[in-house]
Amino acid sequence: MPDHTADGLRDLVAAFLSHHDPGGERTSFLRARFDAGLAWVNFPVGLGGLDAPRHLQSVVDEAFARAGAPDNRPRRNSIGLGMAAPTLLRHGTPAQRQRFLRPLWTGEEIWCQLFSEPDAGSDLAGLNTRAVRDGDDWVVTGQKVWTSMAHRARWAILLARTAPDAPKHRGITYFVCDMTAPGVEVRPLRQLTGEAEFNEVFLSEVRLSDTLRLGAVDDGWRVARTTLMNERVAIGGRPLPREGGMIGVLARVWRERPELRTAGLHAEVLRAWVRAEAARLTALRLRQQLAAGEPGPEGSAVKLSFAGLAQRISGLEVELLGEHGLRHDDWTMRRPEEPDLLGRTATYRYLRARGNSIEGGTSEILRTVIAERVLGLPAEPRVDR
Amino acid sequence: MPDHTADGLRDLVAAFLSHHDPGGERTSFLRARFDAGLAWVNFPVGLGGLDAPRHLQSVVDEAFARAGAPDNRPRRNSIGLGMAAPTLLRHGTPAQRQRFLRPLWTGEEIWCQLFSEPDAGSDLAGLNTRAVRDGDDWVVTGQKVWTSMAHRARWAILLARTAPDAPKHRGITYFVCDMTAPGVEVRPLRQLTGEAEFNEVFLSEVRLSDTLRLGAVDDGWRVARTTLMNERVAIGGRPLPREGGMIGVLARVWRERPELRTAGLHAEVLRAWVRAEAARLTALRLRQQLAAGEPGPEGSAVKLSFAGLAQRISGLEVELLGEHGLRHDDWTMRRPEEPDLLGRTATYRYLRARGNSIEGGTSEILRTVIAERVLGLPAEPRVDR
Amino acid sequence: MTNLLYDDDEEALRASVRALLAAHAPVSGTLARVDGDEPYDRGLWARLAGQLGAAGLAVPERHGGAGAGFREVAVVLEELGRAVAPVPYLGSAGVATRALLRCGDAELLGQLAVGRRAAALAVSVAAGPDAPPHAVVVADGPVLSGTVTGVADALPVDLLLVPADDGLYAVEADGPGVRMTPVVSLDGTRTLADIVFTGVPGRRIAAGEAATRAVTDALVAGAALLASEQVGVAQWCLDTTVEHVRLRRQFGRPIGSFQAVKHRLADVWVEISEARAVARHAADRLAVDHPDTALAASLAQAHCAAVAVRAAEACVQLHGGIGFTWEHPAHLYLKRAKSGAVAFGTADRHRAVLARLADLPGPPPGA
Amino acid sequence: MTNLLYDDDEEALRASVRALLAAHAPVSGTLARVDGDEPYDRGLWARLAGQLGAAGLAVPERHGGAGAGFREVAVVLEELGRAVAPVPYLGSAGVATRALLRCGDAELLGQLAVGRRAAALAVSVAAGPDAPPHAVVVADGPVLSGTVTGVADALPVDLLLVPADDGLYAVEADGPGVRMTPVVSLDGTRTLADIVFTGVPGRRIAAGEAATRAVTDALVAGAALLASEQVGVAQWCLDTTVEHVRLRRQFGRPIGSFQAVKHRLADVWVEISEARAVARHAADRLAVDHPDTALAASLAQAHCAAVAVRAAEACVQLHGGIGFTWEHPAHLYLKRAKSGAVAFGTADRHRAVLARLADLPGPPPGA
Repeated sequence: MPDHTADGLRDLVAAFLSHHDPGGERTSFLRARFDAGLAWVNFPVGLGGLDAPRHLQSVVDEAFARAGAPDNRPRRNSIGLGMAAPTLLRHGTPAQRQRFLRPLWTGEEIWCQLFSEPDAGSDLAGLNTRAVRDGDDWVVTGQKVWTSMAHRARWAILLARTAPDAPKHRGITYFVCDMTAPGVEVRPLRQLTGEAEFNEVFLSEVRLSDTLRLGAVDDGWRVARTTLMNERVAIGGRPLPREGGMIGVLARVWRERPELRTAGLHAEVLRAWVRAEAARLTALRLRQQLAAGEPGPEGSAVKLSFAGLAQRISGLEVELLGEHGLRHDDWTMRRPEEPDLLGRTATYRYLRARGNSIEGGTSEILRTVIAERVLGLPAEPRVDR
Repeated sequence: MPDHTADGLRDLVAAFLSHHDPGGERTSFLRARFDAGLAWVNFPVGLGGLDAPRHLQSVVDEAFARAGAPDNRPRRNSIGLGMAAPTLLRHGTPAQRQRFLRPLWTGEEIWCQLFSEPDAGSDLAGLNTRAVRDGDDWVVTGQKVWTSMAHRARWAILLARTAPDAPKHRGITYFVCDMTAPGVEVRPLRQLTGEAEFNEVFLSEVRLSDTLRLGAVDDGWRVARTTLMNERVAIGGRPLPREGGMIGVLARVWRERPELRTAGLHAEVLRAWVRAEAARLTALRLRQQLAAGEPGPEGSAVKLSFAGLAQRISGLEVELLGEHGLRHDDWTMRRPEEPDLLGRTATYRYLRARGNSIEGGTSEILRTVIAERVLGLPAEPRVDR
Repeated sequence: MTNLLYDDDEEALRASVRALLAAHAPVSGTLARVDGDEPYDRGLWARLAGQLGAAGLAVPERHGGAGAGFREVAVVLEELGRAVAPVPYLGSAGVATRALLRCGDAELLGQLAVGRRAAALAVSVAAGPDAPPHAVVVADGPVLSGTVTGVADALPVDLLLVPADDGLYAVEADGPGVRMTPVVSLDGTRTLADIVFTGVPGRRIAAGEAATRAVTDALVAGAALLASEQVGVAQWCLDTTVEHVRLRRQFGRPIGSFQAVKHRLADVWVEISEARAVARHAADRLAVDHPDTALAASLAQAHCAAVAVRAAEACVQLHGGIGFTWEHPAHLYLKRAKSGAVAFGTADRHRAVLARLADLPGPPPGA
Repeated sequence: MTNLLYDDDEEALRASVRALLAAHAPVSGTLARVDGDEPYDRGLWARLAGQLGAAGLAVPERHGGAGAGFREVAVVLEELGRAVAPVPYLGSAGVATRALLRCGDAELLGQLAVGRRAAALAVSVAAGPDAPPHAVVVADGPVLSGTVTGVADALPVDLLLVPADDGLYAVEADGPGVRMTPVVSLDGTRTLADIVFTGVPGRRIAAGEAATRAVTDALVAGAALLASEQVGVAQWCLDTTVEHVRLRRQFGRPIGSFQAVKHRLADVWVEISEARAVARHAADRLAVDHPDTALAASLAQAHCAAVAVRAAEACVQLHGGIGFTWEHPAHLYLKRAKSGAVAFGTADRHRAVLARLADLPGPPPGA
């Protein structure tokens, strides 16, 4: 029976490290860490965890980091770690959890998300991709869009319509999609920054075994809610030091370039700084709530604020820099794994930040979610069910 | 056949003045001016006008003002002049126009508007006041609210429901209400400034002759549209010199009290000044369009902007003045005929300006009107018809 | 690390205060009170101090207080803000108490702690930590003369802490030579007074640098704690508006089902969530006397004051005509919120403080 | 009095320009162009100048122009903004023409008027009337050396007007000693270039005060006229978004039936209505060389630049994912709008000009 205290877990890590060289081969080290239950401490024993309280995860992560151990490059597989894993844990069969969780956590298998569709937009449940039963398989046809990492992914979480005549939320089934299956075609989707972080994914009669289904047939919307809830938690959960985000870039320019300063811009920089610090403290408070086991609905607030802030700060930076603020670095079509928000030019930040209020739920959708789920305001009259 | 040019009208005024002493008795002078067709030059001959183009009105008004002639105190009877008169002209019977227009224009009879109801709010057509036919009369019962000048008014324009089972816009009839009739009770409605510009009006079995009906039975909503259209034109139509409104008060404080100035407030004062000047030019452009006979939809834009500006400028003035900005002059319940926006304290301006985005169509309603009527965006799904 | 949550004791305290206010200080009563001769609720004050011991939360037990701290004072202020309660709690249990703690005056602290007396710092409502007041009151020996204008919550207290040119003095509010004139104030639940001192005997409780520091730190505390009151004000405005728009129907629907209303209220909720984090941070830093306290307090006023104003403005607007009437209490909150935007210094002045504390200087001179 | 309307001739001019652009410069072509080697549309420029005589609208007839004025130039710019057309019209027919009018250079005016040549004022895109550029280019006799960075629309023109320390010079853009380096610019339809002059022969067209005044007035004209382009940019964004939200369906309804969308677009429309009045005012004052021209120009940039940015941002946002793609032209307008917020000085700098011109001074020194 493991000792579920911070000290107990530190002891476990120490014991693990005495048997496994953190400087050794990366993948074997990560596999061993998973097998020792030190991957996700709150996951069950045998699935990378110890059934320990979730807030002790940071203790373990810090202990490994201090020892110089390799991490699992979490940002490279954020869909897998943040969304697929909790969904697999909650809705997967024992075989599915056994098959998928270990290589997911170690980063050997990257995951992507096939939810969004061009015609559905914000109305996720309005999806048109069809899955038709054929013996032990499902045959999937449709088009998905805004899929990050699809060109690197081994697996995807996929929503497809299986009962076209049912009300739209009731005819959807949730699958794990094999991205190497015949009929899966991935094309880069170039965005207004010139690069393509995302993809369009075309599914043409893709055969998926019924063993890749997650949850019951036609019950996929309920499964998807687990995924989406975890998306919002993930967004709100990143801790930042003061001036840790874009505001830090702006503050640095302000300090280093006194010749750019004007009284009018000073007022704007200070306002932005205040808003950034408020948003940071809100994210910190959310994290403290999660750690205390009282998750609040502030994740949506944090995402909304961060989107608005990034847009405002980057827009201000362009104007502060004047002529120099209009100089871009490169319009070449490239395929970055994630946006380089702090490293590139102000123009890049300004343009990329436009996406913050669209991706992962538009700001309009988030406001509606807050109004209805947090404040309990009535829904609008529905004409689509 | 009168000469419908600016010079022709100036000649008419000069001729009139040679027979009527502008320093003489006020009411007889105004009656004579009406009878000479120099009241509303665009109204028909015999009803205070000359059938002349509307934009020549200002020529006549200026000629009388230059001669030191009394005006008809237009702000005291703005409902009568701005809304009742054009509606009477368009929808009234010859007898009604003959009876009402002259004393309305001279200011001998003040008018008020009985449209708004407490339960209907922004949904004007949701009114509950009932009018039931009884021989040659109608018997009206209901409650109206936000009625300015009701305690001074001789007549009111009134909407009442005459076909309770019809769709809500189709069962309304438009009346002229005799404010001296038995059953009309007027009570002051105190507002958050402490004073009561407005009233509640209770109608208890008020008998109105059918000769006071304007337009056909159950066709009152169409008649009301004339009234409401003229309300919006009136709001957008006032010309202002630079710094003519609240911004002038703020600019004066800024110039006269250098010790209050800070760099941060400077930025805000300048922004407010820019917005005020933009709104002023927009109102001026609207006026030029009206004068050129191409009325645009900018009246709604001007009302929206002026409301937002008044709120922003007065709020800023309170903060600029600091401790002094929290000093109010008087909370006594009083009954002013119109708000004294430029004469009283910053606190008064701040509080009174909250009403600007509520009265005469809330800012939310105005945005919807713009979106649907100007931009042609589709209406929301209706559940009330 | 800063603790931005409420612990169990704080939640229990909140529940007690809320129950007391619900029973004894409903908003309807406060609304009637501002039209009367006595805007302050002395009975409520006695209950808060006596029944709950709230007046002494920040006073150590050895001085007769509860030995809790400013985090708890902040929780009480959230509830008082929510009720727009007309009691001098912020000035007495917050600002004056902080000054007396700095001066180490055990006797007065003890009196304040049990609510036997209430105190006000005799400075303008607009005085902030960036500009501690000039000594308009001049001490001649232990005798004070001079004028202070616009002092908040001075009318209902019996003790004045008066900054003079050679120190900070304690003065009996109803003593000889003190003339207090009520000001017709925007906020009827926290009125201002002009005070003229004419040869008033006082007791010096701090001198020189110590006095200056006591006044400045008291104003920092005021700025930090006011933020929690503002969270409470904003929360009432949001809750009341949500309730209204769920019930009020227009165009055949609750107006709360219209997106324009929903999204505006969602924005208010987001802002309150942020304001709460910022206000808790300020209270927490103040409670442990952290070096970041001044920064946290200025951040709090640079952020929370406007949040309360916007929430109150949304409350008036979304109530429509009803919200514009005297009979609806929304205006009490609007007036408290707007007054709060000036109290302890405007957001603009606090941003100037932050420019200094966060090393974000303005343009070089002459630029 | 200022005339804020469009007269019949102006409406006819607008119709001609719009028809030309619809036929020869569809947005799809411009979108393809920014990815290619030649961002500028030289064919369109030839048609604008040759077919419509638009290049010489502000040039008097005696110099070979149309003898119209800057009100008409502004109307053309509205349409060019609406098409985000990649031609150097603002710089040549607006800014450079204004400079040459001030210098009274009949020969160059005649060449510009018929579109035989196009010109650019060789100053940074960010140079505004508040801060006419330092003479980074140094004249030694009639020979210029030095560097100017970030010049807008310099690449497609053949004539440069170069402010030097002893006057304003006309220089052949492709002459010896002129090295022009394209800058990777935010706005692909109006790119920037860095220009190095090394012993370049030039012809002085104004000296001393007259040169300074010509440059300043040219920058005032740029600020005033850019506002009309911004109105056009904003109008396209509004029109395109309205069209999109009427057709695009989600949740079983056109998204344009949702209030959040409707109200945001209503606000954009209100802002454009205001921007149009402000831009017409600036063009009208410029056209008659009114003493208020500088104030009207700064007002225009203090107001209209942000209106175009907000309209373009709303366009991207309300198109959802589609608006974020390279293949949709919304980003061309976003980039033009945001670049416009820097061109001829930011709103912040124009507000500082207004502070001076409208007698709203800042805090006294040392405050």
